[in-house]
Amino acid sequence: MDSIWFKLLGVVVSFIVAFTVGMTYMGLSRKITARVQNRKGPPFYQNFIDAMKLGSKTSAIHHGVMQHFGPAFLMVSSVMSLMIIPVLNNGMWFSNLNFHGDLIFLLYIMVFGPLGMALGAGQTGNPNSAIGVTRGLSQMVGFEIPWVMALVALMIQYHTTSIVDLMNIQVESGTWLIFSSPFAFIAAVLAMLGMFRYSPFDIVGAPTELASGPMSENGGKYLFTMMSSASVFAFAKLTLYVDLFLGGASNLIELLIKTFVIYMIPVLYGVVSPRYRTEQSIRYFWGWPTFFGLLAILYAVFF
Amino acid sequence: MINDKNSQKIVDFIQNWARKHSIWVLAYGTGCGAIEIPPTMTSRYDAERLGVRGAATPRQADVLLITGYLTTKTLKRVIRVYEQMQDPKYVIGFGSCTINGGMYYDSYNTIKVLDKYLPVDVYINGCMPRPEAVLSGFAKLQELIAQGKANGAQKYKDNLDWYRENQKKIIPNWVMPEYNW
Amino acid sequence: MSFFDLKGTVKPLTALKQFGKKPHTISYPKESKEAADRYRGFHYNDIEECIGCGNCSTICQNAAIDMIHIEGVEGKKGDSGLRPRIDHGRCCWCALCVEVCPTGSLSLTKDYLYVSDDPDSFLWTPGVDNPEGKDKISFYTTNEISLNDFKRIPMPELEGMERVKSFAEVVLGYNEEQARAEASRCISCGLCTEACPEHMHIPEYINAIATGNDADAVRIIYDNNPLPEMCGKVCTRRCEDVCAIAVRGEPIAIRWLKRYATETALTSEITREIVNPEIKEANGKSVGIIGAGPSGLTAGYYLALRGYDVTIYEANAKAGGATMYGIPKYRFPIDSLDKQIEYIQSIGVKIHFNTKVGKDISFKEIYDKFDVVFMGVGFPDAWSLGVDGEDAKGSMQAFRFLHMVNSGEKVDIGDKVVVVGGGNVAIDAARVSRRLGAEVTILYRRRVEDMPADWEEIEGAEDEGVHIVPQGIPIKVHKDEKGHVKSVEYLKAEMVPDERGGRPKPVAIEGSNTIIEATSVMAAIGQMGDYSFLGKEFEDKIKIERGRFVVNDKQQTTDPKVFAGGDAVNRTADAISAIADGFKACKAIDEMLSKDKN
Amino acid sequence: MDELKTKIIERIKANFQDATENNSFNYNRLDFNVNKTTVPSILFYLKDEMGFKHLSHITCVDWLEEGELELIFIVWSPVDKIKVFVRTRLDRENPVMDNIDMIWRQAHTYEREFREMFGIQFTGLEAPQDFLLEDWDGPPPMRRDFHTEEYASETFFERPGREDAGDVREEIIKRSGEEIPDFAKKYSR
Amino acid sequence: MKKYLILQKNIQDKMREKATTLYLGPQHPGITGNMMVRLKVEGDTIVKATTEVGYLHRAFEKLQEKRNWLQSFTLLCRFCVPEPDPVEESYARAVELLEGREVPERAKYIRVLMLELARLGSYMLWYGGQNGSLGLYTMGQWSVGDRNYILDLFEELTGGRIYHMYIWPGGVRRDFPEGFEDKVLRTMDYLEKRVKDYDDLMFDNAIFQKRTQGVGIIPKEKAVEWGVVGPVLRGCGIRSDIRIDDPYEVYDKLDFEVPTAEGGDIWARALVRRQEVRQSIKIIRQVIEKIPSGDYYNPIPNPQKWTLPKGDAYARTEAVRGEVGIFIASDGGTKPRRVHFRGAAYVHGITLLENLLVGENVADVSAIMNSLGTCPPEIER
Repeated sequence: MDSIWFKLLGVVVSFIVAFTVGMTYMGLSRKITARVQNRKGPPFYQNFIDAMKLGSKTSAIHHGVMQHFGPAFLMVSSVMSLMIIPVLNNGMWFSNLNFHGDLIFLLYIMVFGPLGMALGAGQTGNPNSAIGVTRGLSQMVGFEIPWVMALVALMIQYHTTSIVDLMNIQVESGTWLIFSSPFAFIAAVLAMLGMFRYSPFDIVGAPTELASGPMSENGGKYLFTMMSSASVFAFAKLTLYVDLFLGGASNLIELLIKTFVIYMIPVLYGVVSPRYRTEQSIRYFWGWPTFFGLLAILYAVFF
Repeated sequence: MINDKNSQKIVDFIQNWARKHSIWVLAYGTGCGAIEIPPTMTSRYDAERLGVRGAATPRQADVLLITGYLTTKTLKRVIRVYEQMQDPKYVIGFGSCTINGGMYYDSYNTIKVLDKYLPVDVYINGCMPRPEAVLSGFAKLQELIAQGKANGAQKYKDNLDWYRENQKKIIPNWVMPEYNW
Repeated sequence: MSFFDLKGTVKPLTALKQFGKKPHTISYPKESKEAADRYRGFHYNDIEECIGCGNCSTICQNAAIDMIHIEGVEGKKGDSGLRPRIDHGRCCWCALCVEVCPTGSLSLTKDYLYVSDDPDSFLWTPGVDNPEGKDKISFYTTNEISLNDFKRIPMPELEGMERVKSFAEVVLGYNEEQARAEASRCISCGLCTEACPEHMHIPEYINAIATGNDADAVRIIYDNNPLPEMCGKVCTRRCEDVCAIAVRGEPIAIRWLKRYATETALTSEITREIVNPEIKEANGKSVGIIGAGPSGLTAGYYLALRGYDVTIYEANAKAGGATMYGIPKYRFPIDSLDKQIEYIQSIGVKIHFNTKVGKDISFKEIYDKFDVVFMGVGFPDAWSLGVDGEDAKGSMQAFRFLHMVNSGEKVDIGDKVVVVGGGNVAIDAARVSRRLGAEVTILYRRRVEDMPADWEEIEGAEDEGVHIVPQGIPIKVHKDEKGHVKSVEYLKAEMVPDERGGRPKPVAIEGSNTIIEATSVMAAIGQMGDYSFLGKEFEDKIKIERGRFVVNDKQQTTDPKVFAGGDAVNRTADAISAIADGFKACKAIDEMLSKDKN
Repeated sequence: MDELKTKIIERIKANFQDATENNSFNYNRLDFNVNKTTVPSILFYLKDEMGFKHLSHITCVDWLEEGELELIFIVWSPVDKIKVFVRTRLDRENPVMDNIDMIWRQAHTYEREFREMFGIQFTGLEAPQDFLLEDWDGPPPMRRDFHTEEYASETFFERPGREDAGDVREEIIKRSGEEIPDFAKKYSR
Repeated sequence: MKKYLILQKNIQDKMREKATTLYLGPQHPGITGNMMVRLKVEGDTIVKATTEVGYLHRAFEKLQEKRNWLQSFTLLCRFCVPEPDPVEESYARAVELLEGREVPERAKYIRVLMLELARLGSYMLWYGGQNGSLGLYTMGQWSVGDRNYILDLFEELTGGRIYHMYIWPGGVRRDFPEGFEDKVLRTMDYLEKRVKDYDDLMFDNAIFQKRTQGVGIIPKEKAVEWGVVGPVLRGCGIRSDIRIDDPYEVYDKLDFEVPTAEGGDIWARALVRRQEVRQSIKIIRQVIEKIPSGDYYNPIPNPQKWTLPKGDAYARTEAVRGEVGIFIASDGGTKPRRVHFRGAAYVHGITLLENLLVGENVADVSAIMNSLGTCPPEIER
């Protein structure tokens, strides 16, 4: 069972699962948003059709080699994140390529994608993309602080940098981390709002200001890659949250339920919120989320 | 193995099906018809049901809506925008103005016959077309896509010289504006 | 960040309650909302009702409406035979075309959906291409909300009882303001010009009046009518019958407007000044005209303008023919006619009065003297009633009666007059008799609505106290001892529909004999010609059929040198037809003679 | 209102000799005709001394037959609730006018438009030549001697298919053989 | 010292030249229509804004010279599409002023009803636009969807959803259809309920407040001079409304308030509009209550021969965007000598916008444009 091939197979399967689930979730979020907006909304599988259509575009204009890297880096970053996040907690299936210290590696790799985007967007020469990327990076600085704090708090509290270890602790103790380290959870969830880039933190690609920002010069296959990587990444992030705070999941159904519940937080909050300006969102993240992050660390250190 | 012809057919069918059900509309209100786009897109008529949604930039869009008259100044931008869009792409002409000039048939600043300058796939009758008409325009486009008949982009490529000639006739300064990235 | 804004964070979340509510979406195309009852969708045109006036096409500011020939619609008088076709590449659905449609045939429907990939398929002929639209009409006009003004500006007239006191003109004429207002009702479609025998330029002169250019109006009128003032007063105005506005309302008062325009030229000198006709140099040819009636005067005037030497022979002391002697002066004052005759004479037309052809001068003489002869001899005789006792004293021809009154002779008619007939002559005779102080009864075979006289005249007569007895067939005139008319006996009639589809026939009811007292009886049932002046030689040459000259479409009789016109030729027997004949003959004569020259 | 109008007329006439008033409107409106050189000073005066703070409109009318362009400045006093029309006439051949965008900044936009549409030169107006039009090389289009329909039919394509259109009047004439003299034709519809 | 200042200015100018140029429009989702704003940006701050218009120039005023007085009327509603009725109203009133034509009392009430319904409809669009520019799309979905109910009323009354072509010289085109009053009242009931939901989502929203307060401030003392009108001016704390300053139709017989708010920022303007929606509903209720019976139209003569006396007239109407006026000049003929349209956006969308944007954040451009009610077709005509 520990064979590397088996694990790689797990990675491939979890990639497929992540893609499917991520896409469906996004479709569902569109549907739910629509219902809140008093309308029927598209079918839940609409995102698949969109992706297929984008994939079937016959021409793709690009502005240079670097533009290819943007979506590629995004994809790489999403897949790599997914590779090291264990999907299920039974230790057998889909535990993927985790290792000791993967939490720290994850912190790095999750930033990697947007950086790649920055390169790609820079190449397009579209000022909207450039500004969008700048905003994205500054905003990232905002939400990374509470996010890192929350993770650091966990690391301190449980003396481990491995996700699997954290999962095992939850399984063994029977208490989810959401209860044993609530401040870290709050900080992480608030940071997650920024990570998902739904309203109010969607200034990066705000259509009314930047004409979809970094994406503005990417159509067809580029957009297809971005879309799929976004859905994979969304699933990876959701799984990570479930793994860290909700004790992981022992089977797929449980995983789906838990991730969906988590996913609904940014979606529903996004439906009713206008977006923050960049500096406002940074101020937001450095306010209460950071405060909770600090509390979490203090809690971890002193209790 | 399935032979190439059949497989091509199947691929075409699937692609056309996807294209048909996912129509991204470029958010470019070129004329007064843009006023009926918000009602079409919002809760009452909700075009998203049919897979129609807005796209912020030409790169991402499939459909260019020419919502009514085009002034020569806008035409220049519209051509630019159209050429930035990626294949397969479609053009829907809204209302009278795109067909034969509409109300502004004797204006010195608006074009009358859109299909001399851009290939148009579907025309919608009205001034302005109501949301129902807009939706049925989309439905017609979907039908044409499914049949593989919505090939305006191909026509444009094949007859580029002819289109260019017509375009240049009314756009004296063919240098695009400075935001020519 | 300041203090945590709890309300500002939680309040918006209440919006999520909408999640459970029913969506507002109409799942078009599965379900769809019907358009409003007043929706302005596609056009629908009732092809049968439409008269092709083209007003829609004119009002359309987008030039979206073309008038085209369509299959199955033939033009006729009062219908151009064209029907509107809408270019949906132009239309803006403003519905102004509907608002101005005089017949109300054009309307908009609830249909609005049409999507196509073929840009050339947006030309529609409403009513032909969308017959189903008939049931979906939504935006239409009624008489009240139409932009057309269906109400004629009322013509100021003398009071009914005031009128009978004298022969003063009943109709007072429009003043400037009224004329402008009435003229601006006209939609300038021009359908009327076809109905006018003379094809006067009606829309043009009405438009000139509407825009305040009365002089131009006079010039346009004189372009093909030298007796417009007469027409302005007494024309039978078939133009008004086909007026587009008349389909749903009162026609434009074309006659009164002509009258207004010509009256602005007060004297013949002023008329000459305004019209400023271009008189061609004398070309040495001469034309002789018999009868200074409307057709003769017309032919004379225009031939004179074309440089011919024109001489008219008139039996009476005054020119004008039937318009002078047949029309009572309260309708057509003598000054007004004099003015026009003067004007015509000033152009160079010579008129020999009191010269009866066949008596004072022989036809042969005229025939030989002139290059061409035109005969506008009219109908000097009248049909008699053909009943017993018609030879009684006091029984006369209405036509003669009018002639006598108009020439200033005194006629004794007593105090009770019975006029038999329903035409204009009958009404005229009745109204003149009223003015002479008699009580008048009109006896007519058919119903009042069948009367050939103008409705205005009939109404006028009724206003003046003329008693009309419809459906009465006179059978006998009773005489008193002195051989004078005592009373008239007549049978009541009932209307029996004609089996062959003609108008209903009156059939006398046996035993319904009624007697009215009378001091005189006037017959006004028709006139006839007297062609004895031609003499033997020409009676063979110039063919006469059913009491009228036989002419071709150029008014040429069977003798190529002789032309004829007026009542003696056409069956319509009105002044404007006579003028038309004269004008036509003038053109033909000009053509013929100028050909000779070359 | 009449009192107020009289007062305004008195004050304006005292300060600007060439101003002639037209007080025939029963509405809250008052007209002054002035020379074009007086316009900036009278507008300054109205705005700063008399409370006509709001520039409601500037318009230009082309009186082609008289060879003049008329500029009308409509100012509104929010206090007195009255509007004053300041009218001036420019020579159509060489229309030059003083720039007034230092009095009201928004006049700048109007001036740009009039420069483009009527060819009026405003001395001291700093703005790019193009405003509404782009690469326009014809005469100023809002002048009455520019015929837009002719220009449009020459420049832009027309969709074919409408050549069979008939005219009702012509159809009738064809059938009846009527001959309309030339001088009457201008009255045909 | 002076030398230093010049040097500093030179450096600033150099930097400005180097600043990133950002083009908002003409194809841009954030722009309110088809126009362009060229922004010079330093970081996220705008140092210079230049508008470029003309993308929608259809030469209406030229076309109107070629059309007669009635035909011109159909073009009017295309001047500003979101709210066409004030333009029609201005034109109708200008023509009536010039001609001295009386309008029946009932027509005046119907006109007020139309104008207020149009105001509501336009505010519904503004709700959507303002929040859309800030990323709160739910609001737009609600309000633009609810706007359809008002459009349904228009359809019922005028036969058109967007282009009503209803208010014309002499009165209005058609009378109320049967049962129309009830429908209006029902719609008003519904909207009253809905505006409370809007408040919860929008005005009580902390983020919305943060985004709008202190952004795009117009100084109160300069406002009138800068040509600010309508709700924007009232958002500066100045009580100015043509409906009360220069009353037309029957506004002087109706009871309504003119709301103002202090601050001159987007938030203040939003507050004004929030109140105006309620006032409009109130006016509509009053109209339905007070409307007299009688004629609705004083017919004009045959439109092809309809001439107006020589002279000129200028009529103004309070629209959502502010003062909307039509100037007409007649040479006594059947066609206008000149029709000139004055739109609020002509001032708001060019000089005021250019002025306001300097120093603002790039992210707020769209929000500011929406709050000013910039409407490009109105600018370009």
